[in-house]
Amino acid sequence: MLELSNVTKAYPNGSVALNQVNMLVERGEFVFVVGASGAGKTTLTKLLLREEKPTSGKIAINGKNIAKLRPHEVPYLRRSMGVVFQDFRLMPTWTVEENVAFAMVVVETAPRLIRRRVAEVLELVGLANKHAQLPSQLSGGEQQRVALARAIVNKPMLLLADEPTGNLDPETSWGIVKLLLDINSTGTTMLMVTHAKQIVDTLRKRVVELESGCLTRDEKCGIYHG
Amino acid sequence: MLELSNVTKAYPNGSVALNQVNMLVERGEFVFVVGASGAGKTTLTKLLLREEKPTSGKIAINGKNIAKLRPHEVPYLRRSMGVVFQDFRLMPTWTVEENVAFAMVVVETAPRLIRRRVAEVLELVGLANKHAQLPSQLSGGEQQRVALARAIVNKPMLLLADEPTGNLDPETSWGIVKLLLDINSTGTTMLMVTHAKQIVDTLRKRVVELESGCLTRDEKCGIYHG
Amino acid sequence: MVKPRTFGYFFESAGKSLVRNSWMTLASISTVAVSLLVLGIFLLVAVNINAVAANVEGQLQVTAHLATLSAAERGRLETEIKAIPGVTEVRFVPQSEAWQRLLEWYGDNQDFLAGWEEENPLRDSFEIRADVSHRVPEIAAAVTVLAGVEEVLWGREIVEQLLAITRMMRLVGIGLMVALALAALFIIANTIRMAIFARRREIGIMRYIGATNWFIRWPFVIEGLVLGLLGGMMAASVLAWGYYLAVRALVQAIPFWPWVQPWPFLQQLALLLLSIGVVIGILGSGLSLRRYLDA
Amino acid sequence: MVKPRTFGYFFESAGKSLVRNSWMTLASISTVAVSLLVLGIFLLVAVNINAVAANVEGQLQVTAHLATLSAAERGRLETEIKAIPGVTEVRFVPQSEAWQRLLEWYGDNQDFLAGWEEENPLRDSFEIRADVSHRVPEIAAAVTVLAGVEEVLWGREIVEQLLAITRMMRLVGIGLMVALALAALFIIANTIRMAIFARRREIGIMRYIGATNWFIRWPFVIEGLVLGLLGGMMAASVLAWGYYLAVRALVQAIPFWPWVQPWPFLQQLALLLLSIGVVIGILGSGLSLRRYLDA
Ligand SMILES: Nc1ncnc2c1ncn2[C@@H]1O[C@H](COP(=O)(O)OP(=O)(O)OP(=O)(O)O)[C@@H](O)[C@H]1O
Ligand SMILES: Nc1ncnc2c1ncn2[C@@H]1O[C@H](COP(=O)(O)OP(=O)(O)OP(=O)(O)O)[C@@H](O)[C@H]1O
Ligand SMILES: [Mg+2]
Ligand SMILES: [Mg+2]
Repeated sequence: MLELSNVTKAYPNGSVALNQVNMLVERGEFVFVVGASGAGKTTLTKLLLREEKPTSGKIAINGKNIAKLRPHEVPYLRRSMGVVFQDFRLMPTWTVEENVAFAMVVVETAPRLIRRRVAEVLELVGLANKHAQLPSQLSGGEQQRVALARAIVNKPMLLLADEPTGNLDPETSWGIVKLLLDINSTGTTMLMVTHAKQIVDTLRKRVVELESGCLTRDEKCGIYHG
Repeated sequence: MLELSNVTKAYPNGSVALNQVNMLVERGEFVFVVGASGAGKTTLTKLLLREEKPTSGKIAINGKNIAKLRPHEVPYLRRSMGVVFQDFRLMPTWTVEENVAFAMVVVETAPRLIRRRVAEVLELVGLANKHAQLPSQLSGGEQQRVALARAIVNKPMLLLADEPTGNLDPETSWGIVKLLLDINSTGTTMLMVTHAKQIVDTLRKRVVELESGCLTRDEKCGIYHG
Repeated sequence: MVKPRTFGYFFESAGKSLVRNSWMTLASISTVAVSLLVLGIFLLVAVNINAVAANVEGQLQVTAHLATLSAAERGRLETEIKAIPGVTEVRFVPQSEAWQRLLEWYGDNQDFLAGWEEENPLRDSFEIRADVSHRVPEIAAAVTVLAGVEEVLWGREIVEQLLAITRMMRLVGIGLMVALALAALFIIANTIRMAIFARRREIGIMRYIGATNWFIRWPFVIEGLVLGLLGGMMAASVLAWGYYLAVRALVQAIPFWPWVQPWPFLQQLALLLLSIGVVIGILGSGLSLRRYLDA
Repeated sequence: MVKPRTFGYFFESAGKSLVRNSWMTLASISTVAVSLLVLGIFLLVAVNINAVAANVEGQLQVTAHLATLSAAERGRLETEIKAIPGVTEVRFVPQSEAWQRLLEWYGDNQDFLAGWEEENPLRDSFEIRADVSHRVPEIAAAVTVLAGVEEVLWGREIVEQLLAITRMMRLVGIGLMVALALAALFIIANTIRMAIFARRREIGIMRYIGATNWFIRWPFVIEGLVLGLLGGMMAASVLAWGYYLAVRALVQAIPFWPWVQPWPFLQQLALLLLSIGVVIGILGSGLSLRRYLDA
């Protein structure tokens, strides 16, 4: 499903965010990516989304080398994933509903289906009553849940979630994690970057740890360490 | 130091973020503000900063009703506080150093002193080697620490920190919390909004809990509950 | 290829964006309108100046004084003159008519002419007009050598000065129009670029959600079209209304001036401004987007 | 009141911002430059047209044909004419000079005048000039009633038409300049507003950090000044260079035209454009900020 071979990413200013990372994720796996602040976790998701290109190494998704994609093929790669960005990336002038719907509009779903599915997903993340508000009228945690709703609305085959519970209280966090587990159980491969020790330690899923850009740990049924 | 009497905040769209909140914070206290996502924690800090005005009720800082401040007095109120915003609010075209220095430039500190103090604070938050980078070249946690550095650089008498460890791994979080405790011990009053159960439960400081805008709990030596 | 119904979304999205970024929309539309208005005003002035130049030039003529000729000889001569390339009109002026004109010309001072009435020192002549004024000199030269022509008068100096002036007026006018048109294009395109620049983050977000370049571009192109159309319409209406009033006032003030009538000229001008607005609106936004697209 | 050294910071901050937002800076400067350039070009044209109008009007005169007068009577009459309000110049033209002029006028066709040489039917005359051309009619009326004046010629119809035309040229010219100046002001101010709009979030951040309104405003005002200055300089240099070359070419092409010489006129024009740029730059950014300031 997902394969990184000797992936290195050095940003133009010289900082090396990822260093010779190798990693293989099977279809349907649930992987926690952990590591200190600045370890390279977000960079990893950016590479998978082809927001950045690796300096060296190869990234294959479903056997396809995404570094070799032509510009016009990139949107189709992105549509096959759902992403919760660390900085949310919501459209500031669009309502919650419109933000979530956009992921479906892009793949040209019928408007009737969009309406139904968006309402359903907003219900799941607990924002049904905020559907007509603008992101600036939401709390931090609510914005994060909108970003999550947009990421899952298309039932993507790969879900990248960059600290999806960073702005959420423990209780709401658990609700979201249960949602992610449900989605994972329907076959979606899940890559979740997180600092939530409690969640990682409780779920005992596969854990990948980055330290200053190097992959230092990769355990089935791992814990957060710390 | 800080007194809220019957403070209610209803946003123009009708959502009531705070409802008849009463609260008294003494000089030098360390207060955790906890509560579910959307409970009104950020709204509370916005009111203290006079980013928003309360719909009703009175907010006094050092005995002064801040709702009555005239526009030209507001900057001086803000200078007396340090704020870590939940969305960081860093200047995108300024380097880390310039962002932190700005809080000192505003109060017209001598450039020599600024340079020394900024270097010192960046060292404290662990970003000394990133001083010349732009916010867009930092990881989420690094941006959060820049925001923190800017908030403490002037040794404010009141520090408002809105989830200052939301994007940080537990280890880095603890480093930051120790820093905040140090600052608090020099007399700075501290209001920290957080979802970090572990930190709250370990420190056993005063805990204020909000639930849908109402203050439901205010304990000395409290724990997170949740 | 997008599905047809997605175009509905593009229009809806463009409309929402225009309304929600209303401040930017107003700023852009007013810049488009002001630029096109200035362009239109100067086009009006240029067209009127051109009309004056054409009017002046149209009055230039070559006068050929004739020897005493028989009617047949005169007819042959007239045919010969008409055969000269560029000659459009040949009018015979008998000496009696020339005398009448002289009397009119002197008006109240006819006593100067006293004593001449009987013998009329003037000759018959042909007045010859050219299709384009700058051919007047060559026509004069061609007429001079014809048999039966005693003398050719065409005011070499005056004609040459006038032609120099009208040519200069046209050159300067065209130069100014081109400069102004380029300036208007530049300013409008620049404004649209700035409006898009202010939304570059949003464009990035759309890309990361998997929108194709054309999917992002369409609503912007439609917005550009609407901006250009509305701006052009504002400019055209102000211009049409203003020129209509202006001509009404000016015709009274200077009746002998060859004012260009509002219709159908204003209609063409309005169409021109609208087209410019729409074309730059579309191209400006379509092209400015490129910086923010591609992977 | 800020400390003096803080001004150093304002300049530094403005400079950095201009460089870091280089795209926006270029877009703004070029809009300022293009707008002022257009304004300048049309000012040049307007000034030249005005010079032509003045030149034409300056040649208007009233000719008073005299009865046969003694030198003393003529002297008295000249004094009386000079006393008429608006008269600036009175020149005596004896009948011999008038005859010479007639000969020149007829040029090659002098045979028409044959036989008149001996008796010279022309009279002595005064040629009278006015300080402002529109007083020509009233001066003519005043001269007519003086003793010793037989007849006054001033080409009522021609003069009135000419005056109507030059007045119209001036009116249209001033109208266009005002319209263009307003358009330029509007476009420049609008551009600066858009540039500030794109940075409204940053302004909010500064406010939340405790910056006073003036603390935020100063760097923007300095930026506005620099934008206006650079844009104005670009416009002024292109204009000066272009006009210098243009006049050189035009003087050769149409030597008899009263071209306005480049110096010192261009200097004043450059100063004007620079001032406009600087003033709108400062005011535009200073005022646009207001929307984003205050608590
Ligand atoms: N655009 C960039 N240009 C230069 N350096 C960058 C850029 N983005 C990230 N970095 C650097 O690369 C390193 C890894 O960044 P990354 O965002 O991947 O960290 P992270 O693991 O997501 O951290 P966090 O938990 O704080 O979000 C950091 O040291 C950061 O400063
Ligand atoms: N500008 C606004 N306009 C309208 N409603 C708002 C606005 N800002 C916040 N709200 C609403 O007010 C409530 C409280 O928001 P607030 O940001 O204070 O929550 P919070 O406690 O900080 O939550 P979180 O932990 O998710 O950051 C939320 O329901 C939110 O939707
Ligand atoms: Mg990150
Ligand atoms: Mg909050």
